[in-house]
Amino acid sequence: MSATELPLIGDYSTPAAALSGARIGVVTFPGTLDDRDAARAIRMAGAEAVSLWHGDADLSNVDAVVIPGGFSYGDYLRAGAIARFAPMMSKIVDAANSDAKLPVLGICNGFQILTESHLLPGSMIKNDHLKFLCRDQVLRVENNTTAWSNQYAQGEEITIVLKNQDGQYVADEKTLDALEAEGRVAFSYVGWNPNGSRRNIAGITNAAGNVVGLMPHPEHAVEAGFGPDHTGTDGLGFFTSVLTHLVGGQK
Amino acid sequence: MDTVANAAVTPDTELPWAELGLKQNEFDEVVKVLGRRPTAAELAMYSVMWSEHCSYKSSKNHLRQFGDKVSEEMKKDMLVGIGENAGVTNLGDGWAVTFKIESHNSPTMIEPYQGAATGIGGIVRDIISMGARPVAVMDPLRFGAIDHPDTARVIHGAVAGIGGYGNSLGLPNIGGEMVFDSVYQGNPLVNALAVGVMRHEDIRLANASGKGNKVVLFGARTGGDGIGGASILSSESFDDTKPSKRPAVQVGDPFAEKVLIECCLELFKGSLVEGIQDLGAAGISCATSELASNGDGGMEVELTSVLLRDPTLTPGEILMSESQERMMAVVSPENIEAFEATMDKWAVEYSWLGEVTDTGRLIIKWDGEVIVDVDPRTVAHDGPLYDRPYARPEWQDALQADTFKSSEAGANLPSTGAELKAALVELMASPNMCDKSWITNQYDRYVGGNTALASPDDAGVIRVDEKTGMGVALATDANGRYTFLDPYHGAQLALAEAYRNVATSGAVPMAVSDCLNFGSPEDSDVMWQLAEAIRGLSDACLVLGVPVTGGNVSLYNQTGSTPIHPTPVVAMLGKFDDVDRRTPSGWRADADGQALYLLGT
Amino acid sequence: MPRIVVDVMPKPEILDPQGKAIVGALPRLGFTAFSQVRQGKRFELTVDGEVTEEILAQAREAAEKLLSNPVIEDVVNVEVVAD
Amino acid sequence: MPRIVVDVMPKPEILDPQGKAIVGALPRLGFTAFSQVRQGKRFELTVDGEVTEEILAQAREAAEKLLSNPVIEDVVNVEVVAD
Ligand SMILES: Nc1ncnc2c1ncn2[C@@H]1O[C@H](COP(=O)(O)OP(=O)(O)O)[C@@H](O)[C@H]1O
Repeated sequence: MSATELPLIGDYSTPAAALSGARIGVVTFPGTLDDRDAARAIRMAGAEAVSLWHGDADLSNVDAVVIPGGFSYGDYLRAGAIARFAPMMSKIVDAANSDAKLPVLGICNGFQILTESHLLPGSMIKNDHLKFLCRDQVLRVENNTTAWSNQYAQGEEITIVLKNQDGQYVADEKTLDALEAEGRVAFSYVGWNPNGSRRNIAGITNAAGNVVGLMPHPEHAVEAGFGPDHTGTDGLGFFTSVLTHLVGGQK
Repeated sequence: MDTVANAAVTPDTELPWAELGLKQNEFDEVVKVLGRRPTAAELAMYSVMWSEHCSYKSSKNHLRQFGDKVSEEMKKDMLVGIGENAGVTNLGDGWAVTFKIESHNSPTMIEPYQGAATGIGGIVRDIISMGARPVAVMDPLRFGAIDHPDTARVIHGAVAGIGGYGNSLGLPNIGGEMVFDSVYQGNPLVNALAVGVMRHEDIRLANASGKGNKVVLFGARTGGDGIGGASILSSESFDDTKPSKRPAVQVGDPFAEKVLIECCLELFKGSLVEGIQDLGAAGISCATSELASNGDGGMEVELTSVLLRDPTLTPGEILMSESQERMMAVVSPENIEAFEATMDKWAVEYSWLGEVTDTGRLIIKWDGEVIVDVDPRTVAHDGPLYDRPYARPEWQDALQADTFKSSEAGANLPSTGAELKAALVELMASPNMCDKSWITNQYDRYVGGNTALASPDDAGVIRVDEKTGMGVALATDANGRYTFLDPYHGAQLALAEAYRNVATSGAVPMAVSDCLNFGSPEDSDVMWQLAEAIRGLSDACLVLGVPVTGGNVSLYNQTGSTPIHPTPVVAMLGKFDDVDRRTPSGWRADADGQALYLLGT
Repeated sequence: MPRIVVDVMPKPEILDPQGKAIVGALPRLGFTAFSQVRQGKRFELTVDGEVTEEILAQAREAAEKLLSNPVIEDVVNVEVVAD
Repeated sequence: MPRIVVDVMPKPEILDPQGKAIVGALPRLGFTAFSQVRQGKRFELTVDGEVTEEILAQAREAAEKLLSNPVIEDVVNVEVVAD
């Protein structure tokens, strides 16, 4: 045991064995910020959080992966542009596309990394108002059949946290039409579009439903007292969904 | 190269000490201390370290009261007091907390975005250098009139810079202030607070001890940033006619700082550093002289080993550079390998500069030749000290007599329902009472998952221990107008307000950090305001039983000869056994049917 | 030292929020001659030594792979400038 | 329609975190020819009609006043390009 109990980044030693036995990886890049939060959400859902370092090329036998928010490499070039080339990302891309269809959730910067990696279509540009915006955001669940949304009701409205500067989702019209036609818009903004995203898109899924990306942060809405309006826990469903999916109970 | 040997044989060389901000008596003192004229590099070091900003030469005599007026009760939880990078307070269960508030006023006026951003960066490095993990930031701000065109330039840049840097570090912003007043038109105040937590065994101090231990500089490369900034910033005035005196701005790289945070925590966890110091104003001059001065021996470094961003820098410039995102550490030989492995893991650049000696001297070489040979204490701690004259201003009585009650509006107070309503609406619409969410919405308050209260609540609350729910509350307050009217009581009111804000959130107030923003200490009116404010603050701390554990003094905040209102910003830290017990400032949607009480006088 | 300049612009069909903000601000400052503004990026890559065909090819590839995102941006220019 | 291109770069002595991040990433992708990278901005201002000397002067002034921050950036180029 080292001298201190202050956990380092990526140090989420689960106190007791996880209820589900599921192991969910959380990727840390230089500049990642929300990895501890993602790990906490995973633990609260009853799984074990496993730290995955961007520079490693070993998925450590995880059952699913969360790519959390932050500013990987400062996001100075384009959000997610440099992170995409990390050895860990190649592994994740391969596993997500393989027959095993590893469930992957990209949150905020994670979503941006997934689009830069071409696991999901489109891209993010600066918010239409050009400012960083942090707010409690209402979303509608547009597709409750993905690995990460099956615990929500179709059309359910949930409130989670939104916080970003480059959150405006863009894609060409053909892609947008296809996303809508195929039910691949997973989450949309309700009430007010906080960044000018095309067609109010907050999050999308790949055709197989195992890869989901969204700009808002479900991991910041899992614990009463520390989420939206001091009570919100609407984000927990993302993490219980993937557990349900893993034990074969997906809808 | 102006070596020490050269200086000894060329006593009559003209030196630009005045341009570097030194006074004749101060330069004479340097010559006396050294027994010869300083080299160019030594002159650079003394001039930045003896500046008001680094030496506290005008305020030190008064600041002593914070250390003198302390009861046993106030010392009980103080693990590290004033004098270190930041004070440390015991939270129990092996946890400790460190917090500090600092100003970045002038840099923000010059370049709002970068000035404010690097203000956050600097205060966060102070917290890291204590061995702590930073967990939150706050930003008390003051700008000129809301409808003045220059206010728009400064405010939007400053808010974006604070957000841009703090958000990128993953530190929730849990509170601050925003005040508009034309007295701050030419001199906005951007104060930044950071708070960090650590286990007791992780507390690190800035000292270089143990002969043979290695000195290493790591983080960003050294460039021409802010050269001369430290001394120029706190000397009399900016003089546009001498561009060489104008400080170069510093550009921040929050990504580099985020990496530095994680990298330092890994060093602390592995007990890989003996001492550590952040590099802020005065850069390597400050880090080497303070580490050596606080240690028990001396230090010898080779300056050509410093990794440069700009290869044309002179030794003096390297010593004065204020490049951001750098740290200096002392590492014992057996930890070198592990230290390097940590640097490589995080892709942080580093270079070994030299080692700790037992000579009691700070020796800096350039390509083997000695260019600095000084007693580090004379640079870092035994600088000039001034007992500046001060006196209650002649105009103070007239100012106090000029009350609202004696004015025409005061004689015709609103009395009808309609008049009262109009007055209320007018009051609510005044810029200083308006909703601040357009600012706070640009700050991430959720990151980390431990924010129990933030804007718009009176205090920010952060959970420290996820197992027990133990946590801290913080509030910052100041009132420049009250302090202008009566510096002694105005400073106390700021303290009382911060104390109340922390207490009403449900926390037990424990410790104070303060940022004293004042005009020129060479003006006896201003010096009186400063002396009175410190006296008031220290008296009130004794009464309330909360110690001042750190802070910052920012002087020369004035436009021409017109100073700002004296603005002592007080930050209060309180403790929760369980943040679940926090009380928000407003009632929640589910509070229907609860009673409202008005307490107090 | 020679440098290779790479210019990247947002695709014409992608709305450019920064350009839009600038085009809104220009007339307020009295600059009325411009009907549209787009903001892109300019990269300067320094080469130690001579810029060979192979190095230029590296720059072109880096421009396509890293410096731009083809979904939203076009590489509009890659050229050598001497100092 | 003719456009005026304005190129703005961070001042050489000022830290460029963007460029620093890129120069760190390039070798990992096999691009080893570049010793330094700086990232600046490229603006394209569209002019309806002919670019007169007066309009070009407007562009130069806008470049100094709005498009660049003279404290940390230099306008390195203002030129007309035809389509
Ligand atoms: N610059 C700022 N940065 C962060 N939070 C701020 C800032 N200005 C105001 N706030 C927050 O907004 C809320 C309202 O501020 P204020 O109106 O000053 O409160 P009060 O009047 O109750 O002291 C508080 O939670 C305060 O911490």
